[in-house]
Amino acid sequence: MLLTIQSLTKTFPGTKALDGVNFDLSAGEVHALLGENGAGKSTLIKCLTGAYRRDEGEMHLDGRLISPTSTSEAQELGIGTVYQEVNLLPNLTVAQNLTFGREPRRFGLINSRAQKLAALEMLQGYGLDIDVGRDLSSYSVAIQQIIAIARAVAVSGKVLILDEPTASLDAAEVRMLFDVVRNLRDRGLGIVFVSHFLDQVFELTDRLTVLRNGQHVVTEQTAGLDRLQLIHHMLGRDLEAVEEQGHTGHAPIVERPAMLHFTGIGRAGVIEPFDLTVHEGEVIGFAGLLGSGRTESAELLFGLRRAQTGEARDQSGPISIETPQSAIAAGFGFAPEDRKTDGIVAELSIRENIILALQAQRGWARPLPRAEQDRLAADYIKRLDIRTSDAEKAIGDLSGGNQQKVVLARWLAMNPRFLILDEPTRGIDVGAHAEILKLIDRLTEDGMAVLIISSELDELVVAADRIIVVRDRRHVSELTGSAVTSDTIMQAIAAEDHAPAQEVAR
Amino acid sequence: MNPRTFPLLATIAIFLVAYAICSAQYPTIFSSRVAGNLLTDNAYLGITAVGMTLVILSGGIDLSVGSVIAFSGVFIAVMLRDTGLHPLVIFALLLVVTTLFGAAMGGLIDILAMPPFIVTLAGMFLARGVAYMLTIDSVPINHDFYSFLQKSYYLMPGKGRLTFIGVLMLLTVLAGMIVAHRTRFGASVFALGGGTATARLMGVKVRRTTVQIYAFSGFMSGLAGIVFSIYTGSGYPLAAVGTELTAIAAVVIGGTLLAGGAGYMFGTLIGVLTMGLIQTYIVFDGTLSSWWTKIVIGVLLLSFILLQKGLVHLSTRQRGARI
Amino acid sequence: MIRSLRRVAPQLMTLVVLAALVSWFFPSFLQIDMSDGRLVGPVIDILKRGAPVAILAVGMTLVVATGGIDLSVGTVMAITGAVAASALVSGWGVPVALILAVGAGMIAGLWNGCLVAVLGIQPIVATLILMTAGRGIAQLITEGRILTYSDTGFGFLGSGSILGIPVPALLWVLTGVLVALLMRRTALGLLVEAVGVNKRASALAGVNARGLIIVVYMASGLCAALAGIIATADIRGADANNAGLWLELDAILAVVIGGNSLLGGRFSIAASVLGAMIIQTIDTGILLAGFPSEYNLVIKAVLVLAILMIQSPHLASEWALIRMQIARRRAAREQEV
Amino acid sequence: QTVGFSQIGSESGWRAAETTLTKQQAEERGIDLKFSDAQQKQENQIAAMRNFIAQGVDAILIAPVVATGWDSILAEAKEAEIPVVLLDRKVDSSDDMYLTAVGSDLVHEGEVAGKWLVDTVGDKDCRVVELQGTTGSSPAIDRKTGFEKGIAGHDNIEIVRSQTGDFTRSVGKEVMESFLQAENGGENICALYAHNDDMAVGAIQAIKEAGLLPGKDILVVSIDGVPDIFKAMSEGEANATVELTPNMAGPAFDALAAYWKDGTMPPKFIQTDSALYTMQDDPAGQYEARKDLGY
Ligand SMILES: Nc1ncnc2c1ncn2[C@@H]1O[C@H](COP(=O)(O)OP(=O)(O)OP(=O)(O)O)[C@@H](O)[C@H]1O
Ligand SMILES: Nc1ncnc2c1ncn2[C@@H]1O[C@H](COP(=O)(O)OP(=O)(O)OP(=O)(O)O)[C@@H](O)[C@H]1O
Ligand SMILES: [Mg+2]
Ligand SMILES: [Mg+2]
Repeated sequence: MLLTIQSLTKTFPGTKALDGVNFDLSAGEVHALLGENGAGKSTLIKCLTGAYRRDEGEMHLDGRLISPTSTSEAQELGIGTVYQEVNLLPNLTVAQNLTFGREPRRFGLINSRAQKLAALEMLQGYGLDIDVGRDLSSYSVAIQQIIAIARAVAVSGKVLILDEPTASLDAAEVRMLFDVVRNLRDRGLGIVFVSHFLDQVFELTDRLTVLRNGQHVVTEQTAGLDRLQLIHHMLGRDLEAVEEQGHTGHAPIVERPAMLHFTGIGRAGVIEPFDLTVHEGEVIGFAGLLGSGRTESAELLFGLRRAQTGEARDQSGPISIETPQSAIAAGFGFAPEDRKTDGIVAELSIRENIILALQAQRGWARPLPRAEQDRLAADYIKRLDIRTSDAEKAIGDLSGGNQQKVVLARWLAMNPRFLILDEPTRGIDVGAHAEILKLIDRLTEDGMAVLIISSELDELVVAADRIIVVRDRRHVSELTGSAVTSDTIMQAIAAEDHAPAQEVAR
Repeated sequence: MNPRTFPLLATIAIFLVAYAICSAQYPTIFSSRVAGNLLTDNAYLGITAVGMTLVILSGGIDLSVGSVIAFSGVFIAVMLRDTGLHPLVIFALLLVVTTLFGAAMGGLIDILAMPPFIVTLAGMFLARGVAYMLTIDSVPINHDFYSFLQKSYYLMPGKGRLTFIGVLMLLTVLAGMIVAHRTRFGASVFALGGGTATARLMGVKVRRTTVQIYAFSGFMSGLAGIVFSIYTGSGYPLAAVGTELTAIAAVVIGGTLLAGGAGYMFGTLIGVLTMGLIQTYIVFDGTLSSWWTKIVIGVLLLSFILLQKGLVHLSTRQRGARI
Repeated sequence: MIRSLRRVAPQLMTLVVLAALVSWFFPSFLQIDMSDGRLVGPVIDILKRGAPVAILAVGMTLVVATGGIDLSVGTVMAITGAVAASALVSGWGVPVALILAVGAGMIAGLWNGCLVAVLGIQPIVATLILMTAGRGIAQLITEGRILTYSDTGFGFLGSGSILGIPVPALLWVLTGVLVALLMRRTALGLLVEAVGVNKRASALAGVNARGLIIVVYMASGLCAALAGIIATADIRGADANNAGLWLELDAILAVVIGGNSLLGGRFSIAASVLGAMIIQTIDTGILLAGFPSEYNLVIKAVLVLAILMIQSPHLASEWALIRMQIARRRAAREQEV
Repeated sequence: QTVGFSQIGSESGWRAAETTLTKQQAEERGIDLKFSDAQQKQENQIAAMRNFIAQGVDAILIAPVVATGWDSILAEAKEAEIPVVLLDRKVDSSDDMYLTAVGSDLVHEGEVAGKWLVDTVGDKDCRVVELQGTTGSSPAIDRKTGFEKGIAGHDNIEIVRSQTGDFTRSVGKEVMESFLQAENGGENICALYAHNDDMAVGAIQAIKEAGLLPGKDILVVSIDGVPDIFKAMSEGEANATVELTPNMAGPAFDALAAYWKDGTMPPKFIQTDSALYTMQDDPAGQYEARKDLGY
């Protein structure tokens, strides 16, 4: 065995995140680490790399007892890690991030030319054509994710750990990543792979380990399990087939009254002016490649960036979407893509995070009564199955997927008429995934319109009534009704500019 | 061009324009004499600011520098008076003391997770308090070596003096540039400025780096103290009150982000020279009362920062920054 | 109630220990007498002397909670004091003087708030500007001299007493209670904390972060105005150059001793105000103990450091870690043997 | 003629008056005064002098913030043949480096105050509390020394408490309060000596608030002679002050004028009076005479 972990235990105040977990990894395998949100996957990884101090447990690498107390020690031992939240430094350039701690030096000083060359070399094979001399923060989460992977791959001499690396990647990038991973496996590395996409698990991994509530459930050959068995291991119960599928109702939009009209919304250098009509109770999907301008479109709609052109109106006349506040007043909601910086208010409790938008709308002088707050919190903790010891826990201490659920809950509590969800299911486990899709379904029945941005084509197909394809900062085409399938979307995304994707008839 | 350099370029541009305007009004300002004065008079500030820049780049702050300068002067003067040691030996001793002092503050900041503002505030009280305990008098320094240092300068054309301490300041800035931008330690400093938690996950040895950063600042304050004692030829426990704020202002004017993680050491030099230019301009003008002096310094500082913000904003505008 | 008591327990403990320490040097420290219908004694002095810093700390707590800092409060004290004194000297009467002073404080806060929230200048620098220039403004008003007025009604705010208790003490308690109630009985406290922890996320959730930040700086200006009024009333004159000098540092210190994070977020006004009392106890204690003045700074620095270190939650965990490591190492060595 | 004037700052009313008078004197003599405020910092004063030299002024007035550390800048001025006159405080450089110094003898001031107390209390025991100036500043050091010299040999007078009041009214008041606390509510204090009038004015209020009568229960003697202390004296709340005249510039300009005219070298130290004023010296009139001088 390359790496063995024995009876690892880690307790946080109020939570036993890991309870005597065993784990092993052999050289030349890809080992999936699975479990619901909050099962303890990220905690296991952080204990392994010394980011957390473990309470108990022994770890051996190559038969030698190891006990890294800092991530740099782990790196020196040959363990490269991509943590769940992109953990790179936004204020450094891409090249600095990639070579950090191992910068090429001449006469003891960093040689920045060699540094850039080294960075470019590290990025080879990921199909990324970017200026490595620019700050990391000028790139999207997805690109940062790839950069983080490239960096981890480069430092990992023996073990590579990927904690939900694919959460914000699109299909093409995922394929690229898999090629890289297989290549490394063939070179004899041991790879730990965490994901909530079961398809990817089955495609890529050799063995898998399932955790539940901080306890080890099972370790098996991936090939020896089927999807339903696996889900059973993860949830401790069965998930009904329909539930996992979600709904697939692409009701024709003609039946629905239009609710909002956006005309000519745009901003130079961000997105070309586009029109959008939103009907009551419909689910619109934005599809496109990374960096195509989906997030930017949504940000303009929500007033997070100011639109230079265009206007928004509903039945009663023009509405202002100049700032998030005015958009919210107009009944909009927006769950952002980057939950760490735009979503959660880390130190505040789950309860406070859930009521934040509601309270902001009521104004400071009319506090939501405490009983009402507790009721809302309890309600959403139950409905979204948020795993927490209680509603007063700081949201920053929740697992990634559970944080995402709280952010969703914040907007659901507002009961908006138009809800924009940017990558809403990022990092959410199968059970909750189904739950959220079901929830969207229920909300739209009550008349709420939802705009989903997702890199998961399957998810879009399942959820959306209408798909708008965005490419190169332009809204290029629209698919509706039965035309909404993974393949048609793919085609529309890939179509060349001068050969515009055909408008699929309704 | 990397947008990161915009604040630096804006700073340099504004400084040059300001210098031109001042020279137009008082032609003597455009002389090697005033240029030499700018370097000499701000030498101690420049050296302090180099240390301060590194601290600020890491997302911290060091309020103790002014007091450490005062302590250094008193330490040197008292040691020279009471022991027969050569100034160079005393310098070495002093630098060891101030470096250790900085390191201790860095250690407290990291180990007890206390905010730098408060730890260095206590350090500020402590250093000045110790200076008082050494002597409450101002102590003159009379040593041949000191006179030698004070008299060593290169006479530039136009009678301007390029003094030893002025050159030392420039060299320190150069060293600072290398440390901040060309070493792994510097990279770790920037990393800390980008976020401690992230830096830790990237493999930065946070504790060691923090200690080193404040030790560096302590060393620079000690060096600035030496320069200050050469400049004034004495040690005085009340010296350099408020220097920390001037240094911070210079660093910020130089385009370094106070929140940490972004900035250039060279900008700090420009920031220091800008502060000096403001002073010089006010002296040349010579009509401002005590209170108007304060107001004008504030207003010039503000306009400088606003101009810089405006320029940077103009050059990055089209991306439509998010709210 | 119990929760808020637990929050301020470290500060209360510190006060008790300090009181014991000072009593050791100055045995009659806790003695309180009644003379001329007013309470007198070192403790009463502390309550009264601590008023400016305590009131500043109230405003500073809010600013710090949003992740900012206000270095200008000491200067604003000088400005408002100068405004009040010159109004009195001009014979405009106490009410006008008070209104003008409070107005000046709010304008100063508005200025800071706009620099920070609208122009996006970093708080330390933004308030540093007013800190420098403001003292000039104050001196401009007084023309550099100490403006002495003779209105006894105004002086009451500084040295009067109600029911035997000094007015400044009543004022800071009142300010603290009112602001704390305002924060906790409305949603302001939550919104301020949200903005302090994550401004972007809060703005995205519809919180008017910009407005809130401006309001918070105005509150700090208002508190500074109150403190300035007390200081001016206390010495029956406005000393533009020295009023509030370096008090911003004491106020920040009070906030931190109160266990509030300078990075913003959760805050407790009660704890900050207790922090101010801790500082004043140190200052008064040093005076009472009668050390030579050149020791004042060192004593204060050492006490403050000690207090902060003991209050640090990391002290315990670091200590535990070190002990664990030693134990592990010993165990490993025994295994080898 | 152009004269550069490097003032320490505006930390007290006295200093503001000095600035006002200097400007007034310059104007009367048709001198173009370049004023620079150093905000209490020696480094600013040195920089200002350098810039005065670069500008080529005809003379420099400087009120040095501290006694030490002026050698090299004075040498620079000498090299540029610009006469330098020191105002109100002395420096430790050799006296051929500057033209002359105008000022009062700080030690002497303290001595005058001490002597007054000796004469006033006679043989009675007297416990004195002292409010020092800013720790480390030369007036604080010298006025303390002077006072101790003044009371030397009179064992009935004893300084029992001595703390810094930072030269300000508010700290003066605060420290006096704690003195009163510490000395049995003030019963044990016979006299207060303050290094400047501002602190004395603050302390007087503290004494009154403690229910004692300043000037009677506790004698008050201080230094400077600012208007407010004369007012207090006229109300019987202060007993004596030693004047430090803010008009240092007058004698300085006179000396400069003579020097410019025919190179007359003035004496190296032009000492101003340290006159003692007591309640008998028409304090009300003194107040009126001074209140508009910009104190
Ligand atoms: N810093 C912390 N403080 C307190 N509790 C924590 C902390 N970090 C994690 N936890 C708790 O530990 C448990 C395990 O969290 P972990 O992040 O390991 O889950 P995960 O399996 O990675 O979930 P996800 O799939 O959502 O990422 C959760 O209940 C979480 O609330
Ligand atoms: N492949 C790329 N090459 C260069 N820059 C890119 C690329 N992809 C994204 N960017 C930059 O990243 C920024 C953020 O784009 P962003 O990812 O938010 O768009 P998006 O369409 O919402 O994509 P997604 O939501 O899939 O992340 C863009 O403004 C663009 O400048
Ligand atoms: Mg996780
Ligand atoms: Mg996006």
